Amino acid sequence: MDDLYREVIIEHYNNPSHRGTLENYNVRFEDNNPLCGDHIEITLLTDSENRISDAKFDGHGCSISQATADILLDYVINKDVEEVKKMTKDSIIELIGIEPGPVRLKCALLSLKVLKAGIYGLSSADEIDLDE
Amino acid sequence: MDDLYREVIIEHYNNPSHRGTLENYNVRFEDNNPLCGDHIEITLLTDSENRISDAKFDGHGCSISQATADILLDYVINKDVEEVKKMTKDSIIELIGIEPGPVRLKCALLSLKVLKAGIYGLSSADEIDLDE
Amino acid sequence: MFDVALIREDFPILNREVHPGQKLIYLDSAASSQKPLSVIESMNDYYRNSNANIHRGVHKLAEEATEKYEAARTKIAKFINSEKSKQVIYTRNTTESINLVANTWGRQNLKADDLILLTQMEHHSNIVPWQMLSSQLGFSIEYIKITPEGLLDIEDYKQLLVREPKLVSFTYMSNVLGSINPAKELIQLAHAAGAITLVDGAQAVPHFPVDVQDLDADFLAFSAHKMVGPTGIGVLYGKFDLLKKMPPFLGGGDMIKEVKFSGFSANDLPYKFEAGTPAIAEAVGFGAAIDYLESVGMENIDRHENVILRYALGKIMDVPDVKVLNSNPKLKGGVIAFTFGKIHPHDVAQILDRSGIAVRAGHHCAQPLHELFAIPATTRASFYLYNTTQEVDAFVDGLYKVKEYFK
Amino acid sequence: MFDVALIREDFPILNREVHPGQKLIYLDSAASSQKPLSVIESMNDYYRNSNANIHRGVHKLAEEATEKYEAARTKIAKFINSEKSKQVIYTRNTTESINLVANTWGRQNLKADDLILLTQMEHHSNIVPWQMLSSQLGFSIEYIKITPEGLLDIEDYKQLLVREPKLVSFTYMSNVLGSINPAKELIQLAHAAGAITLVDGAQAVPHFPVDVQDLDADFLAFSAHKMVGPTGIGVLYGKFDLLKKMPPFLGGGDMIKEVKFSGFSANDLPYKFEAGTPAIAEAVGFGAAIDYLESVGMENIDRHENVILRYALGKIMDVPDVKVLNSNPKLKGGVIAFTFGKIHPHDVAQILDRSGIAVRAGHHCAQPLHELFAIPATTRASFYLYNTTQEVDAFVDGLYKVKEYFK
Ligand SMILES: Cc1ncc(COP(=O)(O)O)c(C=O)c1O
Ligand SMILES: Cc1ncc(COP(=O)(O)O)c(C=O)c1O
Repeated sequence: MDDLYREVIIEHYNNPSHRGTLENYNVRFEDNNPLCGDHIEITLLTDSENRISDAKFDGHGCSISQATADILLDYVINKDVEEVKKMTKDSIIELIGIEPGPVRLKCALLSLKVLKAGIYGLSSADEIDLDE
Repeated sequence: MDDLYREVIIEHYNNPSHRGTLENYNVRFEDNNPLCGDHIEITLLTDSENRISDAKFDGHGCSISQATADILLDYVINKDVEEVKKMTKDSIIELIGIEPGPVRLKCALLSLKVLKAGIYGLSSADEIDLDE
Repeated sequence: MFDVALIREDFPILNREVHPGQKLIYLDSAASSQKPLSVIESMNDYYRNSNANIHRGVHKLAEEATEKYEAARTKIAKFINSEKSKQVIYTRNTTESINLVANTWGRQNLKADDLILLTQMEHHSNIVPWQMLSSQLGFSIEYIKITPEGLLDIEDYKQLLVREPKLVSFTYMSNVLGSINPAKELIQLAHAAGAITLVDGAQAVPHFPVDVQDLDADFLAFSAHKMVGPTGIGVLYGKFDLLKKMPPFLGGGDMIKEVKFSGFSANDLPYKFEAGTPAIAEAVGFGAAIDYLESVGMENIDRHENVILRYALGKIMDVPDVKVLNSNPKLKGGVIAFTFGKIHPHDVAQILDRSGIAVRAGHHCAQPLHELFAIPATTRASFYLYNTTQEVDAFVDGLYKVKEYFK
Repeated sequence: MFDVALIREDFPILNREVHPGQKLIYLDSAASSQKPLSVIESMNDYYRNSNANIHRGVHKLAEEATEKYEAARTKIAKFINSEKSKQVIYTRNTTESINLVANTWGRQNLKADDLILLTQMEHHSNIVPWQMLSSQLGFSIEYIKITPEGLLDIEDYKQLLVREPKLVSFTYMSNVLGSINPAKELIQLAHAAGAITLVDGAQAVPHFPVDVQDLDADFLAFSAHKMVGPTGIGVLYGKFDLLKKMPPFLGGGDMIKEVKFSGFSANDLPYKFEAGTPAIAEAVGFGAAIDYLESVGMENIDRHENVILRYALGKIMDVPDVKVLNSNPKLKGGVIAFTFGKIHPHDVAQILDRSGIAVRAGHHCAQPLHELFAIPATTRASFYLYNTTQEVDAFVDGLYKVKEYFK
């Protein structure tokens, strides 16, 4: 991981734009990564055309898990829900602009797992496979 | 294993002095080495002073197992039974004059195991530990 | 292009003199193969430059080690054409792979009245785990017969399938007879009868192309050390849905998602089955072995071995008193097990060794098969990509020398 | 004479630059240690000169391989002062050693109403195997408490012993707290209460002298990779009479005396527990690791680590917001796990890595212990014979840099 670490990740970690919980939402999901204690909750409001009109995340954990959640919400707000369903591991790597390495990939993927599990209305985020 | 292989082992294997079964015996035991199919039976006659007055072996298997049996009986005939009880792995190596190597040691030790199991009146030769 | 002279240069041990003036002639690859320099060096390099524990470390070495460990898994998956690389579970060897299936799938699915099928030509590794489990759970084991020529008796198999066995576990290639079983057909028949299949690939995967999807195998087990890779590592391949439903095997670090004092939840595949610090350097070496085999080409290896086998069979059958178990080179890999009159195999092997020739003697962990043929032991010569017809000549000359000792 | 500069020369990886201009500072030996050249070369030499399968071969290579494999066992036995070398069973790692005991001794001796004791500071490897078995057999598990300082609560232990547990299984040294438990006393108390004992020696055997006869331990488990040896091999030591009575673990080649279609009989010790082709090269490497540790001297290693630990504790306790789990160097090995204010351990480790400093972040496979302290994860620096006070300085400097990122 190169110097982008500080710039992108630390910036979003220290000064997130979407931290909090929506008062009005129709999707809510939370999960944690037991390996390192990262925790993410996402609340989402979708409109009549199945677009994400607003979103917020809350939780705690390492900078990658929290910053990625912020970057992810930045990206999905105003996107079609169907588009979000198509996002994979590679979408996240592209979004954050760094290869988090094999070990921290789990941290980076937590927020997308939570988001997709919420959208699909699943009972467990384990059912989400982001490899494909 | 060096050239003694041919001289000592092959000689005893091809021309054993003690092959057969005693007609009169007071000790008899047999066992096999399932790993390679070696089989040894020993019959023994001891006298009133607890000396081995005669002994024979029968069986089949590799040259080391059969030749060692012949060499062993050569040695124990006219020996005190108590002396035989003290024999170990090292006694055999000394007797045959070669280090049979880790794999064929089992073949070399079979006849002593059978002999001692018979003398001790055991039900299984597995109880004989020749390391000590 | 397959050039055995060039291949031999890759294997440093082939230059070894095992006795003064006697260069190694290694005809014991079915027991364990030799290793090319690239495999040895890959582990060397790992220990000198990247060594660290995997998965849980975020430092550079831990990341490199994790990447190498997982890259090898991906290579192995591709090599056997596994659907996903997470279907490749690292074990110690074929034996552990089979025990894993017995203790997880078997314990979960086999009941007292059930039947499983093995064959009469199985290696102990594919007999004893089932005998152990059967003595606990009470299911029955039947052994599919072999013909006097040493081939699987398909008619007997079909008869046994009528009894609706739950599992058919068989070796793809016998390590004694050399017989190559028609795995695809056996699996089709098993599936049609409702049975799950386990393929013991210990002697197959190293020697010819094996494609799990084409075979439609439910499980496949093999060992790195028989396929130019290191000791200490093997593989269990399984169908995704089967592996997913199986309970874990060993418990400990890495195989868990979460542990509390009151209980644990198991990790995702493949980690669910990899408890504790795994054989990391060995995985790296296994990856290099796959690279090596692919660079040579499995079809080429198969073809070369068949040439050597036919040549050897031709010569050995002329030696008086030699009797080969399965002497038909058509459905057979590069293994020749034989008896030599009354001369005990240990003596054959030991005297051959004095000319530098390494063959194996004994029951080759297939005691029941030997019992079936009513012989306690055989001598076995086995071939691999680095063997030559000259080595076969030396071997057969050696047999004549053996004969002289025991007149 | 212990000279850390000379020792460092034996470990090639310590010269590695992990990032441009950043030499490796390896503070992650509790996860896996680095390897000296002699260990790496011993395996190299094995593969280049002696590689063959063991036990059943009568040719030169098979004999050499067998001798090396068994010579290493003898060395290991002497190292831990085992009565006989056949009481040293090769496994893959500490985890498999513990699973072996659970699945053999445990399955044979534990009943539904029984109780076993673990401690609150156990590694997952000494928790999950027992949880798995308990869910099958129904016995209960109690965890001996630890004090707020991170030491085992002997009073709680004595209370629990009144309930007559069948087994007490505990770590000699915690891989998180560093706490060294009074193993000899714990075993005496256990025996007086009629319990069998298993000592998880994963963090002990590599770091200070361990004598199984002096401890009177019934079982001891440890891994080569944490004691300058290779991955893929570990040991289970057991008392002879216990091992003899235990049923086999995995089934297959080498662990049998005889196999028939109708059943098998198990081999003698230690082979009864070593099914299939074992980790041969790894045993050779393990033997070289023992030679290396003995040439340095375990007392010297212990003393050096304690010097480094005290130095490090002195410095790190001055860093604002750092909180060390068990900061008392008296009953503690060379492990410092800590929290750093609100900064997540992953971030600490990742930023330290940029200066070449390798530490571990997470729950270190001791999740229940972390839960007890109400923290999801810690950063851990751990020391071994090759670490220096200069490395500690760089590490502490690194912590100040970390602080700057997260203001
Ligand atoms: C105390 C303790 N026990 C057990 C283990 C497990 O060791 P391994 O992963 O080598 O099986 C470790 C190492 O991670 C440990 O620190
Ligand atoms: C057919 C067959 N199955 C299983 C095995 C066992 O392999 P391993 O000893 O590597 O577990 C072997 C090799 O000895 C074999 O030839």
